[in-house]
Amino acid sequence: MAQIFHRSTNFIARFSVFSAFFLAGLGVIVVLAVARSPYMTRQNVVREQPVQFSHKHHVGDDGIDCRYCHAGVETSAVAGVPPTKTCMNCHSILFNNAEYLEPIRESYRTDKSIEWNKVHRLADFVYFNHSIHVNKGVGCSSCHGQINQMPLVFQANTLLMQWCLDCHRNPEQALRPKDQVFNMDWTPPADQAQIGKKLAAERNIRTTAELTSCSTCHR
Amino acid sequence: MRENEHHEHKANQHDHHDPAEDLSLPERPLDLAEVRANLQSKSGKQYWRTLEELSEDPNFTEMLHREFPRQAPSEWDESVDRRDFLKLMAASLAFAGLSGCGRTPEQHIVPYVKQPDGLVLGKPQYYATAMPFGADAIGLLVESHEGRPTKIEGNPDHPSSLGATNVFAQASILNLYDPDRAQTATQYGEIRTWSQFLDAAQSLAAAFKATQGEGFRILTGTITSPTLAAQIQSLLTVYPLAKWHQWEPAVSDGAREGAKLAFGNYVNTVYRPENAEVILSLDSDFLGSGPGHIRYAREFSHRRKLDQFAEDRRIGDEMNRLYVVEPTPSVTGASADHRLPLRASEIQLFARALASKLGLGGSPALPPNAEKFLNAVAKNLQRFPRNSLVIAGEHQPAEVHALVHAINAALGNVGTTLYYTGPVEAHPVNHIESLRQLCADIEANKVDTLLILGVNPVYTAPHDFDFASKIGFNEKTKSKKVRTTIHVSSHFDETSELCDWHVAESHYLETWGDARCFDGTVSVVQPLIAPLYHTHSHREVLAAFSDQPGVTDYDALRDRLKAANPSADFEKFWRKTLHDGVVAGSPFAPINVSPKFDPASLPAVKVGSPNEIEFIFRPDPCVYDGRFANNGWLQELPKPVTKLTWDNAALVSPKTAEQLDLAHNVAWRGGEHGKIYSNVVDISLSNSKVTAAAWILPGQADGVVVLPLGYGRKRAGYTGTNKGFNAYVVRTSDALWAATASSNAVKRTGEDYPLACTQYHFNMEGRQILATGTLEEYRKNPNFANKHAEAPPPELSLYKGEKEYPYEKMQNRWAMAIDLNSCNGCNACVIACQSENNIAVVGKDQVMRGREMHWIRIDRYYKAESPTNDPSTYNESLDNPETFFQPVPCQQCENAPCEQVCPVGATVHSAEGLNDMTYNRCVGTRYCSNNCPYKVRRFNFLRFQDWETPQFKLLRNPEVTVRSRGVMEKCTYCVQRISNARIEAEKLNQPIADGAIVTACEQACPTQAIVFGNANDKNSRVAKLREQQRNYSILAELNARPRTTYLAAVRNPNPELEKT
Amino acid sequence: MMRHRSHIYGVMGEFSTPEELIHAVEKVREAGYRRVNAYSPFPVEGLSEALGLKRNMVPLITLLGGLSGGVGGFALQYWCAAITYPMNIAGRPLNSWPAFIPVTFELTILGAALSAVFGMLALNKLPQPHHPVFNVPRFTHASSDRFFVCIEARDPKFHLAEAARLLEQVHAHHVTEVSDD
Amino acid sequence: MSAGQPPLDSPEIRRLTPVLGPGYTYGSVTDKISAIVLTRPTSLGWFIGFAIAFSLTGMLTIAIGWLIIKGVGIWGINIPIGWGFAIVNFVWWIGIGHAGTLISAILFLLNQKWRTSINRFAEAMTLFAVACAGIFPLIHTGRPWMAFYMAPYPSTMGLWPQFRSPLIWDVFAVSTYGTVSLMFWFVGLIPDLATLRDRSIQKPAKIIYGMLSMGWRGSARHWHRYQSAYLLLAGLATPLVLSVHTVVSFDFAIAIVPGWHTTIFPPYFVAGAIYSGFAMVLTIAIPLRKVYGLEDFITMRHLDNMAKVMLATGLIVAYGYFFEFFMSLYSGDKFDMFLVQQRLHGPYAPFYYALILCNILTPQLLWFYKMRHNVAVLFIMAIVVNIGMWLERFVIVVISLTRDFVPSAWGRYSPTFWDWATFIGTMGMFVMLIFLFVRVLPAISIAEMRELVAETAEEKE
Repeated sequence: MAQIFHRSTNFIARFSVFSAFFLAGLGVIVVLAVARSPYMTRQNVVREQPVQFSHKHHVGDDGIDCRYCHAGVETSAVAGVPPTKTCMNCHSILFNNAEYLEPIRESYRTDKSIEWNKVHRLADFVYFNHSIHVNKGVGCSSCHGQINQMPLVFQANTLLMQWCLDCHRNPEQALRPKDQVFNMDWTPPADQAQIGKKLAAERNIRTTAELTSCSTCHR
Repeated sequence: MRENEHHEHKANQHDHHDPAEDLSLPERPLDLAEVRANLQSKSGKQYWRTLEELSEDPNFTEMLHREFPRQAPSEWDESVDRRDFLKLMAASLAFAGLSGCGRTPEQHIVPYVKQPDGLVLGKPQYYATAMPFGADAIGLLVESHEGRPTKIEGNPDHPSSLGATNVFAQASILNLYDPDRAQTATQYGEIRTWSQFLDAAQSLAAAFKATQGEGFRILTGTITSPTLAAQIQSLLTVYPLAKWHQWEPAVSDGAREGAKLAFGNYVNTVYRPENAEVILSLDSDFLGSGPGHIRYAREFSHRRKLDQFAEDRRIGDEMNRLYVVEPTPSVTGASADHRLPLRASEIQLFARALASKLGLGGSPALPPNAEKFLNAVAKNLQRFPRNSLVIAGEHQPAEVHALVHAINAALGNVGTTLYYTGPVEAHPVNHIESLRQLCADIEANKVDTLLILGVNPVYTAPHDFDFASKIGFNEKTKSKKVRTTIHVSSHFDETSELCDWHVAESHYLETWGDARCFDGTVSVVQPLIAPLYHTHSHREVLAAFSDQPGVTDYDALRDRLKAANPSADFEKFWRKTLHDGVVAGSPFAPINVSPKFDPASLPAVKVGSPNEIEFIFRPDPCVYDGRFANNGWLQELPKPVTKLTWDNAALVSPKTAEQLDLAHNVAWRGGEHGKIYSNVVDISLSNSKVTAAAWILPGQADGVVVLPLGYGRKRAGYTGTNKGFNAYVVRTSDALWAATASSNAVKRTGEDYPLACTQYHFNMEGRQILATGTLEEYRKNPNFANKHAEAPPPELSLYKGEKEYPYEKMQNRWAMAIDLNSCNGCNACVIACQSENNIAVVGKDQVMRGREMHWIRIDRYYKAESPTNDPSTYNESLDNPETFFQPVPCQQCENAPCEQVCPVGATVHSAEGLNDMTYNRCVGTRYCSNNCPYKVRRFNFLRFQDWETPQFKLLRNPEVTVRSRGVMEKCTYCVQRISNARIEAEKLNQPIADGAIVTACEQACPTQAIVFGNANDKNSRVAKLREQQRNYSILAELNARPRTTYLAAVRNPNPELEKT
Repeated sequence: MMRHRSHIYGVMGEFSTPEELIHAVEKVREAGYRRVNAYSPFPVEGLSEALGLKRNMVPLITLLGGLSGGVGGFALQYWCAAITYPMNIAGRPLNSWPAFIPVTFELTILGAALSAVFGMLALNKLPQPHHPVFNVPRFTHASSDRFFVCIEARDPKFHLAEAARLLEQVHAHHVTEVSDD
Repeated sequence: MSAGQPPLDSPEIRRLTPVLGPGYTYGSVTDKISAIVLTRPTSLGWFIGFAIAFSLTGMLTIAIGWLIIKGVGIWGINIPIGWGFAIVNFVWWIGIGHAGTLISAILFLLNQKWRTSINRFAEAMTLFAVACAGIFPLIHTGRPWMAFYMAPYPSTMGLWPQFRSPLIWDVFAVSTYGTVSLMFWFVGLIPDLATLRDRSIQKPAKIIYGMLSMGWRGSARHWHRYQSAYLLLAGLATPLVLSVHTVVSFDFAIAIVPGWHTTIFPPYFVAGAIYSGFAMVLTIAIPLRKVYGLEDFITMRHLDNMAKVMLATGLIVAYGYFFEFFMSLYSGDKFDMFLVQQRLHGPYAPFYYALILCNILTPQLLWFYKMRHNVAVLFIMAIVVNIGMWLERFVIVVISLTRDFVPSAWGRYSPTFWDWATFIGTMGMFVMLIFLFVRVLPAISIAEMRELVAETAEEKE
């Protein structure tokens, strides 16, 4: 009989068998990678805002305390985006006719809220509480990064559950002295391991088992 | 899965000035601004239906026929129209592929412009207010999130609440957000602005000035609000010839007239059940309904707790004893130690016989079979002079009430177990006579302008009055008997249809006001939110006819309080009053009255002959007189005793059913849990007819047919219209509460009607589920509840009793104890849970498929030895079976069978021993539910939640995930409350105090039957209860080791009646 | 000669029964040829012995596959349940080994089966759609009703004419030269 | 055994009922079988049958689509009956699958010659049944698009499957079973694909079969490894097939539901599986041999043997029923006792009696030689057993759930239109695949038939 296949098909056939498996594996890896990529998590993606509010300027240069605007952060689940009133407290005097602040003034005049674009977003079924983290000595920058250097705020971490768990499994790494909580430039000292343990003990940080129970964050 | 809205969304409900703002939520189906524009432009006569329709919003037509109607989604349909089908099919293929991955869309933060003082974003606030209800007002604390009231709780400082609530109070929050509420004033169905109404009212007022208000009539329900009453009185003084009529369809005149008969004037009776050793209820449901019932239930339960809380023991630790004589089973009858079913008309005989036994004279004639009971009761009452109590039923005639006054006086109970005060009603009158007079005057063309406040007489008035014809437009004569009719109500209902004007009524959470409760205490009604729509209060409407229409409710209330309480610092007084919710020192002082009448003087009572059938009318335990008909929560709430939902039915006793040849058919589909087919009967009564489904109810008096009021609404709204049958149709003014007719008044039509019943099987098949015993048994062996079933020893485990989870060492070990001796099945916990946990309403069809979503259900068991367990096959044990209730939430088993079988670990144990349910991890295999011995898990078989209707977005509790289609859900001990309490405690580095966490069901429970707490804290209430020997767990032999345990029910029967 | 030989894969003889085939193979091997192969439409008993084939590697590969599958399977479960995210499931111990048996077993089977099949294919150098023997016109019968012996040119002792003669001696029908083009 | 019957196996039997018709050569078997695929014109009947099966498959896709749109609520399931048709059908199909593996693996190990002519389509049947079965566990979940949570993959949530759940065991068992069956089937096909390659005329066919056969050339060295691989596969498939239905039975045995929580389930599920599997093989074999005139290859001997296997497994199943019954009474567990009472007198009693009739009483006819050798009777019998085994799963899955621990929660179950549509749809899909299979692949293993020719030739001498 005549050959049905040319000699080259031997290689082609074997190669395609291997590449089939290879590509399948590659596909899986790609999916897993995309799920963790900034495309999905929006990590490090800068968001335009109706008013180009610069945390770098207000926090970094002017040194305004976080709590001046985010008043709820120590008492409530949500830190809270400030009402237009808060802006006007200063900007009725400062830059009170600057063009780029017009939306603020308009909002104040018309009593229509400004619609900010949300930067840090957790799924709706996650119940994160700012106050307990702050009260237990987890600093702002631990999650939000160095806000004081962000002209426009972006999400500094993935905010994936995996990322939350890293800290809930060993909180020591993130515990600071109470007076450092709002310090954006805080960096863990060399002996953070011991300090963290000590702080965790005196602040009755709960056990990993408790901190990683589903109902700690999901209701 | 998209679950609850973000707090940012909520953040845009700011200070509620413009109703449009309140609804300016994303993806709202209609634009109110547009609507309003439309409304103004509309002119010319056209029949007015709803705001949405006017908005000519294309979505609206779709919304009208959308498959998931709000409140009651009936997503089910086997017949699908083709276009829709193909569209969806196409969508689904894409869906099937894409879903799961993909980014969430952009979200926005919408902060306040000027944040209200004292408001902290994300922190709920609580305000004291009160819900006026008939001749009572229930004091409430209402939870508010960024200006949205979301949850109603009892006000501990309020005498009629003591921190508890009832189903109506709990569910009233849903009325506030009911999308079917009337949203603006209308005239002849056309939109009118408030100012247009004011003009009309003022021109009328001007006319009245001339005629002294002749022909001006006001029709209201029972009014206890001093401010509102003052407003009416001022009108009546301005217009001396105007008249005020009252009509409360579900409240009998018996009590009022009885008092008059006994004391010569209207007197209000307040009971103190906690001081009573023996209580006899003559057809009174004092634990389940009527003024003060929440408090009465609490006081009654104090005497049933046995050795629960030492400090709660009042007079000794003797358990009290309750006798109930009633025609149809009520929650009070179910809690009785001895219960005697008698026809309603025979109750009076019993009362007279009792009176004569106590030496008050009168005829000792007695219904057969009651002799023994009477003797025992009489003896028992006499054994406790001053510490016994006899209570006459709301729906009993004046004679019975008078007799009972006399009996209590004779027993010397006045002052200890009850006392008298002046009337709570602002203006007590005989309602039926008042309404009768109004109708007569209309017939006599004496009525020129009729102002109807709140009530719905076209639906509720006795049919012999034919109220519709009184106010309606007569096609033949082309005329109207009343020139101007004005109706004020929350919904555009049967009466509104026939009235010229309709003014949308504000919800009590939207208005300032006040109200007296059962003991006279004045509570302040404080608004939680500005009116969502263009609605107004009764007082504002009345004020429109006065010479200062502008006065706000707020000012009116403050002025009246100032006048009534001249105190140095009024602002201080005012703030305290708002904080407490009650006006200090306002309760009525007891008054001294003594009955001056001779029972013997009473005319002989005529009782229907035994072969006649007695029809009695009762307000429905869920929709009351019909005012809650459009409330999905209450419609889907299983009625305490029958466990029926979404329908009323003509209730008959098993024996009567046998005589009338009525039966149930446990349908192949649904069956015990869901759909029961029942015979349909035609009831011809007082030359009118109604067609009803019959329901066989064990424990009902033979020869009695109960016709529950409140159903068969023609115009209630999406949820309430055309549900059940309308009993008012056969109700006449001379037989408001009981009518007799020959047995052929009931005729089977031969048809069957499917009823949605959540529990049909009524016995326990000898399993250790609901442990009961008598006081004697309890004294002999306090541990009787556990004698049947113990948990097997851990060594039997394949895992050699490994103990990796030292719950005992944990700081918190959450547990719940439920005292079956206190629970009277009132259902308050069920609605509280539904409100707290965003539980969906699924609709009758789904209930019939056994898919209701209540996280806590109340099982009702009979002690009956029926071989078939089917009430529709007669067996004498069903004549008067002992009835028990058992609330069943998730048992939070330590060896939870559900957890082991979940393939994805969506339900696992928390370190503190909660059986966590993580909705967003659930893939919906339903294996956990199959493996749950207690069947407390609920599954979203379809998309039960209503995501579209904007009002419901305001309603939801932001602390709880809103579950979407395809996931399992269940009770979590209100884990959101646990978390919040824990967070607050941890901020202070303190342990969580006992009582700092109160679950929704525990909070609502009038009898404190449910206690939640930390079992590791030896001093916590729950720990003490778990130490009690009555404490047992359901089906302990399964070794699931539930955290929810029960205290066995102990009854205190009278030995005399026990023997034989 | 060398150049010429390079174009030849071998010489092939056809037989009609298994018996003839085995006989032929034995003879050819007696004649000292080592690079001999036989082709048959179904596995012929005794052929392997006649060709002097050694025990093959498939069973060993399968064993290894099975072991890795099993060990890996249990390791996975233990790691998930007890190490990476230990959770209290129904009060069962973290290492609920009895519950881990079924999956361990299934993965053992899976590992073994996969390695058996792919091991066999790999050792047989399949897929290999092109092969010199297909150049022989009558070789189509090799998959239905004829049996072939092929003396390969790679055999040091190989000489086209002699090989062909030898095959004719053992009563092969149609002795053909197998070209390697 | 009833009297007057020949002993189970003997030259006598072989003469009376050979496994292969007389007078076949290597060539003729090859011709006859490959002709079905290559030369024989596709009959109108095939097209009609395929069309029907295909449209039923269409109905299945619609039913599934609608399910994804609306949710599992379109089925009859509820609380307490959380599992309905979906799981019943899953167990039923998986059970049917078992005969294929059993015939090819166990009978191969036991060197039963009569397996040769039926193993190929029995294996195919296995694959298709598993395919049908595999649909259900996926679509019965509330959120099928989230079903990947059951796979052990590194998620961004740091969560993993919960390996104590029998459902996870299912995932692994069924996928393993599917994979191994597929390989087993394909490896067996390779030589036949080579045959088709060499015998087909049209170029496309040559190329396709050529690719599939991967250049198989019947080399002795290849056969050498091929045989040991095949033997090993058989050795592996045997415990696998037993384990799979054991695991399926764990879905119930591990749970605490009365009527599920029984130690006897694994053996009697396996027996039941084989029982229904052989019934299905018969249901396919009888029409197949008739239509394609394969009476000489699938002889009465085969039918007779399969009937005997059915009888045997049927008896094991009967024993299982009896013991389930006995143990619940003997154990004195009040819940189990109640359930037994309910099976006999409860609202679903008719199903239980029907099941007894189908699975225990009717098959007793198979004791009789005449019955076993009456093709029509066998065919009907097979259908009856298929129905009976479906009923068994219905009784176990559904009826147990209607009567569990707390009486207040008791309920009932009734399937909806969509339940039936899905169930019948899978049958359509199954038949469709069978049709395709017989059309494009040899329904009987040619290579092994040649071996059989060779062996029968030896026996002749």
